[in-house]
Amino acid sequence: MEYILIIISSVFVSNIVLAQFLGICPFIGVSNKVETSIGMTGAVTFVIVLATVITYMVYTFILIPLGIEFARTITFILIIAALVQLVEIILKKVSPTMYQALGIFLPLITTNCAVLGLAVLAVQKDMNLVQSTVFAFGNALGFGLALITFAGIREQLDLLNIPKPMRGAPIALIVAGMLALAFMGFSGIV
Amino acid sequence: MNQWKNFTKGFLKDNPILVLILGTCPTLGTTTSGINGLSMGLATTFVLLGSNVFISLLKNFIPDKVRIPAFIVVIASFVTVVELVMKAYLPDLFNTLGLFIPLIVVNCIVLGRAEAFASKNNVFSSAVDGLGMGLGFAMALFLLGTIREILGAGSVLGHKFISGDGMLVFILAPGAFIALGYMIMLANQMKKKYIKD
Amino acid sequence: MDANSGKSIEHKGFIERIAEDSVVVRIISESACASCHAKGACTAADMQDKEIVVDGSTGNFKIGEMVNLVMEQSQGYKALLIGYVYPFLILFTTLLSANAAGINELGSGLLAVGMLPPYFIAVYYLRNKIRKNFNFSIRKID
Amino acid sequence: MSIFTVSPSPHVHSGQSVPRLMYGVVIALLPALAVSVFYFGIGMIIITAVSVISCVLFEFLFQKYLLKNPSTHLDGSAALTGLLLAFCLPANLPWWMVAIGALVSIGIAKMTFGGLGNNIFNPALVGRVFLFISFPAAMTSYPKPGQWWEYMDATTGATPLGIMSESLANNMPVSEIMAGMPSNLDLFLGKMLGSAGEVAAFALLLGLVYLLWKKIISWHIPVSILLTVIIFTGALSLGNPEKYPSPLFHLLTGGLLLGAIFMATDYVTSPMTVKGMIIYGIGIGVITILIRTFGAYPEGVQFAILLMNGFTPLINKYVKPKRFGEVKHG
Amino acid sequence: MLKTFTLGGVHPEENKFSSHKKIEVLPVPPVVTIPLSQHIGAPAKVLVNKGDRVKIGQVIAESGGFVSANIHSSVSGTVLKVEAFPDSTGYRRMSVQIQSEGDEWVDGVDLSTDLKKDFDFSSEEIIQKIIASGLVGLGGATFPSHVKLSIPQGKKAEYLIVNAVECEPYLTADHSLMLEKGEEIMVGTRIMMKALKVEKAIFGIENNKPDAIELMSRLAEREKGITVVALKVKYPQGGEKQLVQALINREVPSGALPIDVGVVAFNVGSIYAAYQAVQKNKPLIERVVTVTGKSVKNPSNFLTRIGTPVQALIDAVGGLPEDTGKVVNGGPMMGKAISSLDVPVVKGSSGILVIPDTEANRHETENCIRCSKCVSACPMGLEPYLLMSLAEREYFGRMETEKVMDCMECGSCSYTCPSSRPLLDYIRLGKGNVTQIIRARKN
Amino acid sequence: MSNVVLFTIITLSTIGAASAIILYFVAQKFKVFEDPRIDMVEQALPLANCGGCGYAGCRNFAEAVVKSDSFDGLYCPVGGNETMKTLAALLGREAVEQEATVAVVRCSGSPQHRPRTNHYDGAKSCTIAHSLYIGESGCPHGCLGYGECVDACDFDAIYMNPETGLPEVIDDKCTACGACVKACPRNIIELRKKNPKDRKIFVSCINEEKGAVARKNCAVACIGCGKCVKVCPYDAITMEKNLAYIDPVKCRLCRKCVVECPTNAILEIGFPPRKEKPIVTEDSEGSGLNLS
Amino acid sequence: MLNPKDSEKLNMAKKESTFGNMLMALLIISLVSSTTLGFVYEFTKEPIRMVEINKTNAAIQAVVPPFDNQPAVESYKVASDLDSLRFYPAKMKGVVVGTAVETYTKKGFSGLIKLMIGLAPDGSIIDISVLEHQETPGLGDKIDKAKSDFSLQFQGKNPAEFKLIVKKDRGDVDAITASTISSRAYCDAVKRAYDAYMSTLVKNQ
Ligand SMILES: Cc1cc2nc3c(=O)[nH]c(=O)nc-3n(C[C@H](O)[C@H](O)[C@H](O)COP(=O)(O)O)c2cc1C
Ligand SMILES: Cc1cc2nc3c(=O)[nH]c(=O)nc-3n(C[C@H](O)[C@H](O)[C@H](O)COP(=O)(O)O)c2cc1C
Ligand SMILES: Cc1cc2nc3c(=O)[nH]c(=O)nc-3n(C[C@H](O)[C@H](O)[C@H](O)COP(=O)(O)O)c2cc1C
Ligand SMILES: Cc1cc2nc3c(=O)[nH]c(=O)nc-3n(C[C@H](O)[C@H](O)[C@H](O)CO)c2cc1C
Ligand code: SF4
Ligand code: SF4
Ligand code: SF4
Ligand code: SF4
Ligand code: FES
Repeated sequence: MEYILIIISSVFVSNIVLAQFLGICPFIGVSNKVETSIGMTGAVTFVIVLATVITYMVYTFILIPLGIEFARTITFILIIAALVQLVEIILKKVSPTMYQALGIFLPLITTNCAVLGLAVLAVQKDMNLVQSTVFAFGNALGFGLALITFAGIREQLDLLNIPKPMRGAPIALIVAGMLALAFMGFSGIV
Repeated sequence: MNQWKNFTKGFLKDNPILVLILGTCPTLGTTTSGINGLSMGLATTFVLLGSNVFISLLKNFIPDKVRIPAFIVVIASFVTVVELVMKAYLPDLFNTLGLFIPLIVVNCIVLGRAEAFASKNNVFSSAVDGLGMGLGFAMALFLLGTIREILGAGSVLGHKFISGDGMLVFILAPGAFIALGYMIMLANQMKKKYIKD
Repeated sequence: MDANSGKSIEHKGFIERIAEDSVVVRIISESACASCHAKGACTAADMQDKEIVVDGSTGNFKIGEMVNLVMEQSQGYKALLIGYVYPFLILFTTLLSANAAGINELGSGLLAVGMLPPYFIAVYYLRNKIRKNFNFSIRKID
Repeated sequence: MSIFTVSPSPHVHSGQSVPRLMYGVVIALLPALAVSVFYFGIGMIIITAVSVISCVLFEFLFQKYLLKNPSTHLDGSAALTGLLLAFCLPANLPWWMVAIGALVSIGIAKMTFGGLGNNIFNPALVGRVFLFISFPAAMTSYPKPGQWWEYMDATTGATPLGIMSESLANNMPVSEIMAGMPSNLDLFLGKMLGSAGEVAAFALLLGLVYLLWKKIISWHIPVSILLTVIIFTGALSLGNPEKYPSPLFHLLTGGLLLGAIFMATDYVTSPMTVKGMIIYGIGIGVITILIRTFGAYPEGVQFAILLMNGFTPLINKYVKPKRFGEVKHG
Repeated sequence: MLKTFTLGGVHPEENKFSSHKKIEVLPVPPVVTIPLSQHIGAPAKVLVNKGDRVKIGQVIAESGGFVSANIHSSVSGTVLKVEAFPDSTGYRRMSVQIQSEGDEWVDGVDLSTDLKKDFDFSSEEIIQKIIASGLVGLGGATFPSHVKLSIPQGKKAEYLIVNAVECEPYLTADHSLMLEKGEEIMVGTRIMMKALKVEKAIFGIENNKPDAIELMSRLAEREKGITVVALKVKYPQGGEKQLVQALINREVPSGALPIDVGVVAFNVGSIYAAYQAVQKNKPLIERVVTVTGKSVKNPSNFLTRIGTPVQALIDAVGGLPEDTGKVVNGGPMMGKAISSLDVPVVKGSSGILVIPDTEANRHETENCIRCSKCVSACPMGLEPYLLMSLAEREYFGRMETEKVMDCMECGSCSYTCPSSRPLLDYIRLGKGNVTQIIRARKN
Repeated sequence: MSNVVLFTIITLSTIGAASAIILYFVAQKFKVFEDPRIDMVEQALPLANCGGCGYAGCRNFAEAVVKSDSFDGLYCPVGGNETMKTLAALLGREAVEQEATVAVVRCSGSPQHRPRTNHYDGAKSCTIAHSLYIGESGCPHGCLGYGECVDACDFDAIYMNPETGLPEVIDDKCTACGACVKACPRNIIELRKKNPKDRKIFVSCINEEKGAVARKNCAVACIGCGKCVKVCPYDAITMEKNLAYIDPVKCRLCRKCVVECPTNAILEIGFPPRKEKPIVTEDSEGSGLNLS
Repeated sequence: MLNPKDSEKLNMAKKESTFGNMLMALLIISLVSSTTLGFVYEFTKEPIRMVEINKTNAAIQAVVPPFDNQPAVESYKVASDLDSLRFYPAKMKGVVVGTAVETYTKKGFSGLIKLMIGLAPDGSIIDISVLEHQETPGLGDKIDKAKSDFSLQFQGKNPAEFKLIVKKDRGDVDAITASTISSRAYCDAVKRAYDAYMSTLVKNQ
């Protein structure tokens, strides 16, 4: 139950994009096609969860014992940068065709502040490993929900007559604002 | 390149937030008031300036293939310095900006300037570039923060000019998105009007 | 491929090399900033070249020509499953069950991460089978 | 001989038009308006007038000076937005807040997207939620009905839903709370606290009948919302009647009927296919009850509709009409 | 409950002003202009030259391909010109212009009006006779009838469906034909059943023609395997796929033909013409045309020679009304507006509709308000609003996945749209482009 | 030195080295190498993303330029020769000069010249009108006047003249991207060589119908009489399918043909006014139209 | 626009990407930066610790009478209904003059609210300050002393007679207008501290 609450809370109540302001660049810039957004969600989920597990362990079992928590930022970013690349390289190695299919399917690879932000948040919130992992997973889902919904809206906007000055980022932000308004309705559910 | 142009390009022409739309997360997350926005902007400026200078110094020493991890280390170090110093001497501010200080590391604009500019230009140009871009960033943050503060709290730089509250929504997430949306629209219009190149 | 049989995804790329019975197409995976003029301002990982080998393609293509790579959407999802979703599920369930089994944090964390190499090794040995699931074709851009 | 007009077929038209549809909805709203004026008197008149006039005015100004489109301010859609906005505000809201709401509705939610037909979110609701979040105090103190000549100085109180959620939070049993509530008849006739136009269930249902009769809307959205609410709350209340109020209470209170009949059905922001409309309706019903039952706000219709507005493009993308001659799988 | 199709449909005003008018024979005009392309498919190849003398029923152009049909002279006289003349679109197309002199028929045509019930032809002989007669579908699509009769290998027809729905408002040509030539139509039906080797034939008639339903049911009682079904009045009940679904509850799959569900459909007019062709050796040189309109003095049905200028028909109903705004060749939902009364009647012209200027112009187009009325109206289950915006943005590839090619151009969507959007105009544009895409892919 | 500093150094260096190794292999495998010249070329382009070069956008064009060995078939019409020279300098190649061109609308069938035969009330789109109807006059080739070319132009270089109902090109703004040429369903617009002072002489008609028909439909149609062909001293004019065509390269702007044309179908633009009136009203048949 | 000269810059000598080179470069950079960081950390460590101690001390000072001991050092944990609360005894000359209790509630409008409550030895409330909250600015944040007088009503009240429940729920606390939820949560936290405190008294007796 506790885990379900963590997930509901991170998907709806304090959505990573719409309430916590993380991962907005890909949200604004990439979510043009629903299919791609679904793909992004899958990839981001794996990367975020993996990164959270590893950074959590490094933090708890290396940095804390050594008393160098302050090196958190620099350690995490290095781990994450290397990890993201490592996943790519492994995927390429294990099945080149699959890797190629992914390349066509996902026009972008994941590096954004959401990954680091979540890793930092997870250790900041004093959660244990499982909680952190569930928290990361919930937030990845929340990211996906926002991204996919938004991609749907974008696809529709593309067929509408949005005034020229508003096209692109401005309308994306305004829509995000209205989604955020709607998401406020979930306050207090958990 | 003309250094003045180099310095001012970040103000409007290549403004990181309003034109390039990068680093949106800290922009939205820290602009609940003008002061907060400005502080975040200045912290970022410091990192930008420092990393730009450093990287341009080191550019010939770093082999191409590891330039990204090397840049990350440099940037992350500056960020940590900011983090520690703020914690020690500006604890309240550090609390409000919170998570977004470590996130300067991933602010695309910092790494981006390292990649696109500092790794190719001399130290002075890079410093000017970092300062200009950073100030452009800070300016936009300050502007957005002020707008949100005026509309949301009815105050300017903490001084209330109406009794009671403003439109709370502008302090909260939805208002942040909406305000930034219109700001970007206006900046684009202005850019079209005033800057031709 | 019958374009009516399902939705397909297209991705633009350049013909890189032409071998006897296959064509190598180079595509660029890019993020939002990569298509804007501030593209330089993105982390390097945000933009990558990828080479796609299209088997059995002949046709009169020339090197450097821009073409559309076509793939069925369902294949994209399949790749997603194998590449990201399954490993995630393995990681996640191992962690949860290890924790439920009372293994301490360090142990369950290491175990969960440690489940991934075997998975990827398995995928590696199945790669020829997996390969059959994916096929791409090239379409000229008119 | 004069020259003929030529055009591709068809050469006849149903005669249906946007203004006819919009004013049709306005007509359907008149009974509810009358009841609201009866209960809230001058307050209702002021907010309605301010809202309608400013919506039409803003539409005109935006189109004339910013969009430079052909003007559509008289086609009824802006007036309707204004009317609906007024309907979901407390009748004692200061007039300038109403005007801000109208500005948000028309300026941000509608014109920013290019005007009629292009918006993703329901303009009146965006306006309302914007005000609700911006001015929570003013937006949660409702005048008691029957004060004809009091406007901003009217005595205020909490809505039945507000009382319910407050008291439930205090672990009071439903039966005890219901004792202090208006009778079901009063709820049906609208003698309760609430947003100006949402109170009179019977008048809103009258509007529904009119809309269905004139074929302005189809039954799918309102019916699926209301059925979902009935089933969901029915199940909860059967499970624990002392913790969850009855479906009838949920139906007659708050903005559910107003939302289900007039706001969820807004063409622009609702799905295009019958299946889609049903999914949308179910979604609104479920989210409404989730928020009412578990959330911090006593009422959830406004958020539910806005959220489902956001999902509408996805619904439209994946829920296609049954195509003629579609090969049946399976 | 009356049978009907399930998806969509609209209810335009019926305005069948000429429904109880007898079919009058329109006098042969002094000059006819016979286009060489009166059917879908390749234009026919002209066989006569300027100055040649021709008889009525003489082949003046022969079928130019598989999906094409012969064209016969509808008058006897001299060929004035073989030249391009404007058709309903205004574009000039190759036509043969003949000056009418006398009344000379080709040999072998039985000119009597007696009912000739019995026939003893094999399926192949019937098809040959139909090919010779140049019969194309008179229901509007002008698809060469013999192609439909030649069932492809591996397929089998079970039903002949006679399309007597006449769902287009205003038009009454089929209605009056049934009332007057019921017996002949029954014979024609049997001929077509024989040609198709089917045992069952169903007449579908909309319920606004009770007298025709009554008459045809009575006649059908005498025949084996022929039934008459009354249908609900709803446009486009007469659309082939809709009719098949309404009558036998089978859906012709997307992209398939009725024969794929064991059905071949013919318009009653085509059935009558088949009777003429087989029993009387009379080629398709005339057809019934309804001339009607709100301000037309005397709306009527005329038996008209192919090639007659529209002007002659207008004169026959008392001249062009003062307030004419638009003249349509065909019905109001699917007909083509013409810009000149010199345009000739062709095999596919089922009516001439005169629309007063108050109704001639479309309303101002407004933004799509996404009311989904077009989606509910579309009998093919398409999303016209979406197709139009895709066409506007030239997303033709997506139009294909959204099944634009299923659109049968019935016009229900444009009819119903409260914003008066030119949905069908754009859908046609999309169909044209998608056709090209598909063709390019095949090559 | 305190422990903390020591730990910091050890930990960070280990992690730094580890990521260095990973990233090194990644670099090996992926060869993340974007030819930097692509960026430079892109920066040198006008970045109008108009597609006039035949590529999907400026960046794609830049890639193509860098990839291929020569400039064959690669030309940015917007930037023109100047840009191509810059690119040549950047890449150390020879630039191929291309003749500057400009869009020219080849129809003068304003309502005064073309009797109106109907009123079109369908979708206001040239493509749709063209595919379903001949247009509002008897001419099947002439401009339909719904401005699809205007909408296609990214540079606001073409506008509908409300008086004539025909599109007009503003030469200074036109970049010869060809978008309007592609947009026009009737192929009325042509990219023709740009002459000094924007002078041009061309047959402003693409009607291929026989003279009599053409004339009936439009008073300023080319009727294929052939007079201009005869009078041209440079053999610049050819006659095909009843239509004269002036080769922009051969034409030396002598203006002889202009006077000769009985229907004024040949236009001269950008010349100083002549002494004698250029318009020779030979509109004999009395089509009832007044030539202005 | 770039000029051709820029192309030369790109070809400028760069370190080659051999494995050794790369490792070296990175190692050196890591080394330099970690050393720097280490020293910066050393340098700021003390101020940061002071900031944190000061924060706690300030919070304690704000809610209890003057003291001369080190409450932060002498603090102890006391079990409460959910978890345990930290108690900071304030002593003057060895006599307990008050106890600062760090308490919390999760019933806030936006979740967690952390308070520091000063309790007199008899259990009456000396003063309360807010340590941490995320309530809505302009509404729930009025629980903060700096924002409104809400918290003043608790001063000097003894929960034994002052019902720590908002008036709406038939208690004695005036809720913040339109922020009953925050007000209730606040009461909840105060009550938790009080109950825990009282339980220690009972135990000690
Ligand atoms: C290529 C082609 C082949 C056809 N073959 C047959 C056929 O074999 N049998 C048949 O009954 N109809 C055939 N048709 C005719 C169609 O089923 C249909 O009757 C015709 O398109 C007109 O129908 P409509 O007026 O409903 O559009 C064919 C049509 C086309 C385009
Ligand atoms: C929308 C629509 C409506 C139609 N309505 C009729 C009709 O009322 N009567 C009719 O005979 N054919 C109608 N047709 C034509 C039929 O679909 C089909 O082409 C015809 O029945 C085939 O017979 P034919 O080849 O003898 O014309 C309609 C077609 C369409 C697309
Ligand atoms: C955007 C928004 C934020 C709110 N924040 C708070 C809050 O922080 N604390 C609170 O108690 N109520 C808050 N509320 C108000 C509650 O929803 C609700 O109106 C109130 O708790 C109950 O009303 P009452 O206090 O007048 O009884 C907020 C409302 C809105 C719309
Ligand atoms: C049945 C129906 C319901 C409507 N409901 C709303 C509504 O809830 N809010 C609103 O702003 N406009 C409503 N409108 C008006 C109109 O659709 C609205 O202004 C558009 O959303 C603006 O683009 C409604 C119109 C109709 C026909
Ligand atoms: S014209 Fe086409 S899209 Fe429109 S209703 Fe008819 S079948 Fe559907
Ligand atoms: S009927 Fe018209 S307004 Fe309604 S959805 Fe269709 S196109 Fe849009
Ligand atoms: S007028 Fe035509 S060729 Fe010239 S810029 Fe515009 S679209 Fe391009
Ligand atoms: S030139 Fe062509 S595209 Fe332009 S208005 Fe005329 S017909 Fe349309
Ligand atoms: S700043 Fe770019 S994703 Fe957050």
